[in-house]
Amino acid sequence: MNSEQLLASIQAKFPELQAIPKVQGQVRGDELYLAVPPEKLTELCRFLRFDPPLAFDFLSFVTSVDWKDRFEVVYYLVSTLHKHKLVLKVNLSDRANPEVPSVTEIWAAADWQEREIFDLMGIRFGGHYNLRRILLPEDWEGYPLRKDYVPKPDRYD
Amino acid sequence: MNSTTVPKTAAEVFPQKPPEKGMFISLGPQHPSTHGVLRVAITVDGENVTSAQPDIGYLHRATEKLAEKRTYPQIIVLTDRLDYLAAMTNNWSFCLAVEKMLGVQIPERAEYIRIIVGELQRIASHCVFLGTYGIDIGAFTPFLVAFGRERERILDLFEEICGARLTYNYIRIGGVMADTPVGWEKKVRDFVKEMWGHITEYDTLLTYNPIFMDRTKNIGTMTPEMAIAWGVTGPNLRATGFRADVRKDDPYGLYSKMKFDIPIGKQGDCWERYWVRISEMRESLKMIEQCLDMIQPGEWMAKLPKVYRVPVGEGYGHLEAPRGDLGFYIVSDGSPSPYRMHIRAPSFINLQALQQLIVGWKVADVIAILGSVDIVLGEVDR
Amino acid sequence: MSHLPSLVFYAMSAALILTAIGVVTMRSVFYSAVSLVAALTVVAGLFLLYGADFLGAAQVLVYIGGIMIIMLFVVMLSQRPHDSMERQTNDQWFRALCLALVIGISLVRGFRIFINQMVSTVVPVPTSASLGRLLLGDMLLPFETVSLILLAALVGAVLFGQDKKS
Amino acid sequence: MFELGPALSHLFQVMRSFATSHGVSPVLAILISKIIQTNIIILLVSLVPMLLVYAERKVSAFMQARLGPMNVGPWGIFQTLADGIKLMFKEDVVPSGADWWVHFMAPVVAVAPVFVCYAPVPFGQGLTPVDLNTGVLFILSVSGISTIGILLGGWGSGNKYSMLGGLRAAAQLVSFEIPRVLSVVPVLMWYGSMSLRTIALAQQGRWFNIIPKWFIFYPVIGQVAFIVFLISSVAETNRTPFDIPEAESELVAGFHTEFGGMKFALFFLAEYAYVFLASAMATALFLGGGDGFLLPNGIIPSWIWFLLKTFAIVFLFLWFRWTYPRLRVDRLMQFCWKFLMPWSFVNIALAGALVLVRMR
Repeated sequence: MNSEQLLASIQAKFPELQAIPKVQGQVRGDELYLAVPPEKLTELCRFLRFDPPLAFDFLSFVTSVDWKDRFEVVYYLVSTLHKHKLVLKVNLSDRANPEVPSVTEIWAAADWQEREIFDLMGIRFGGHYNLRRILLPEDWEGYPLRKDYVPKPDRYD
Repeated sequence: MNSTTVPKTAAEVFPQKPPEKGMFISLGPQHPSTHGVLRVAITVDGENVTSAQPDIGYLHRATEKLAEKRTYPQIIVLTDRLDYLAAMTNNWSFCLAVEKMLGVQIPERAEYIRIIVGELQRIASHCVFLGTYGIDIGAFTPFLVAFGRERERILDLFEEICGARLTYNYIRIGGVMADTPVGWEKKVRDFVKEMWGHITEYDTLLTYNPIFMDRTKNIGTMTPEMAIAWGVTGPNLRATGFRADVRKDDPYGLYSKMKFDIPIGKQGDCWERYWVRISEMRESLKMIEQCLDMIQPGEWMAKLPKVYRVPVGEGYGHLEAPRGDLGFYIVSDGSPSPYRMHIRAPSFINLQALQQLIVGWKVADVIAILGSVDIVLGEVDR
Repeated sequence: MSHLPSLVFYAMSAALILTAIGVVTMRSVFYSAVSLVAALTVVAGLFLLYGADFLGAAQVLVYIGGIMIIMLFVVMLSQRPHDSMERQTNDQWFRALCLALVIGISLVRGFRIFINQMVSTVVPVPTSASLGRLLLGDMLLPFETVSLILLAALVGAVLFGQDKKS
Repeated sequence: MFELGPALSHLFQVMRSFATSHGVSPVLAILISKIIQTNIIILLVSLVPMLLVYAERKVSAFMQARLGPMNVGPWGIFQTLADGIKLMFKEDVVPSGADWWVHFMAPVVAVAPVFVCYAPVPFGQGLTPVDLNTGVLFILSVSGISTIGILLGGWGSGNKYSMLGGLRAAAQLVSFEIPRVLSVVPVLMWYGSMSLRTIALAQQGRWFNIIPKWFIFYPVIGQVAFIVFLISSVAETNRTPFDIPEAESELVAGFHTEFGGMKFALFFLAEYAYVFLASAMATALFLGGGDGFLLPNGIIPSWIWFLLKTFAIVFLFLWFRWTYPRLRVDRLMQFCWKFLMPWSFVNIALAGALVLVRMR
């Protein structure tokens, strides 16, 4: 399926979802970019994963971007069967308490990647079974990948 | 593969509470078989492992944060230090993402050189795997043969083209750092010729050794469904019988011109994970030979301005690194350094499957399974 | 110089008694087991001293090389941290002491009576060949019976030790 | 040529007569000569491991495309000596969780039996230190005491890995002792003696004037017994592919994880002394001891023949170690109980039949 067909088959189920249009002068991949509100994420992912014509069974990576006024969680999905790709983007405008539902129930691969985002970006994943810091020590203060992170001087500074 | 089958989710595999019954063993962070500073917290009931929780982060260097403060060419240095056993493919993967965003055309000679060094790097990396896996199983000689003889030869070749033996910084945005020295291609050809014999030697020494097969056959089996659900890529995924390789599925560079097979296993046990890597070394040799036949003199670097700005937007470049699907996701705001860089590290994602992979096996098999997944902690912790 | 064998004998006997006392008085099970190993080694030495070389070697091979290692194995598997807290005696210590005294006195008296005849029958010749002839000649029936009983015990132990589930 | 045995005994006789002629009592003279002889053995037992460690390093190096020690002395021959001196000067560290007394006794108990075990080995014509009637049984039984030392080390270190190593060692050594003893039984049955010297001497002679009458050349029984003996000896000495008690990749270093300096050196010494002892036993039992072959008698003295054969078998030990991976614990036990044991029983039955045929 190409991007238009993908969009059509997703919009057949979720008519309110819109593709992110490509802005003139910006570079971007050929994949279909889809903006998803956080409350729709679980439902959409379940559909994407288990709907046979879509069958996005491979979650390549999950990451997050701090846009200063909002957080953006990026899901890169691949179907190993149909070889099509899809990028989901979830915008979180609540900077103080960003939270998205966890997709570990659908893709086990999200397990550590969500923990890593929680660890470094401070985004909570609701329903994650083991949401702890993974790379940093348990008692670390702050989330280093945020743009407003100020490192605390340690004994080496 | 039937993609509609429900995979085991993480929550199913690893319930909220660790089991109360059984003994707790902390494997690492200082242990001969964890290949770096990894700690695996294992609970065992008798001889059977009931839960395994890898504990990582001992080598975390915040590469993604550092990248936000450096210019693009300066980041290549950082990528060397991720998977330090395969720095060439790390360089390449990062450059791939940036080149995609810049839209530069890479000279043909540079593409061939990239394939040659990339595949040499794959062989070198698998040599390290072979050696260390041999040590995990108790055979010492393969290590010194594969690590100390063949890998050294490859490092010598790399040293000639870039001056470094571990952190190369050779593949640059737009091409490669320098052309190959005079006579280098001949040396590579000689090495490839020799290497065919050496791989046969590994087969007699380790691959088909009855004790080795006894230790690794039918141990730590992984189904394709499970591997896909956990996001496992690379030789670990192919060993399950699933034919997936970025070089074929999403060809980059000149891989579409290359003739090679993707070796796959049947049941994804430790021995097949090992065997897939050995077979991959042969395929790499084939590709190097093809490249050496096709390579022509010419430019090795695209025409790029001294100072360039990556346009606003985002790009994702990924390739088949020795340990799996290595990707760089770059978000640019038009400034000289990336706004955000994310690394899809195959070791990191493969390692999380260990939580399910080890469970149910005997304690003695843990080492065999851990070694066969082949992780590099520099890439896991980044 | 002719006193050398008896000197060695007394030294060994003293060591044997000391280690045997150690077996029953040590608080840690592991220490008891180790003193038992020492005691059995000394017994083997006593056998060797009187020319029973086969018996001595068999003593070491079977008791130390086999049984004691298994016992230490079990002790190591079931080591308890409260060993040092436990009392070494129980309520019956007085009765046990009486019994031990009775047996000790009768042993000493018995040896006093038979000692002369026993010493004269000791033949310091290689014993292994004659032992073999004895076992497979005159003593064949008892030997085979004992081995049969041991086999039965072995099978029984396996049967009882088997997991109910499997 | 130069036979060491008669020369030595002559030397001791001269010394004794010299001493007695100068007023020393004959008993004391004999005692002193015995003490000197014992010390020679102890010296030998201490020197052999040094030689073997050097051999191991060099052999493994050549198998692994490298050179091994090269700096201390020509071709690095003094490397082991230097290491020994280094180990002597190392601090003796006892972990705080360890049982000091047990930790101290472990290497002593492990190494002490080795010296005794060399007593009945016939190193050549007239070079048997003590010709015990039960020599074979003596060696097999006394070497079992070393296992106690390993167990003490495993328990006394107060370390989980040491403990596991000790447990594994106990299970393995007890199991492999049985096929080892059983594999020797056909030899004892055939020659009707348990003295290593008698057995070695009985293997002199030739079939058709070519094939030596060594036990290994007896059809079927000889080869089976030799192979079973060799395999179980490798297992008894804790060497790869049976080195699970000290499996580096699993148990760090097994029972000697917490030992350093001289204590570690003693464990090491015991291991190599046992390797040499097992090879010497195999030489005496299966390869005709000091009996030469191909060359006419007397050109090369028997003790050199004996050492040559022993080192050939030592080389086999090294070869195994640097070629094979390690077995898994359960497979190891299966191999012992389901393969070695039945075959050695079959072999005993076969040997019994052959003995009966010979008696006819």
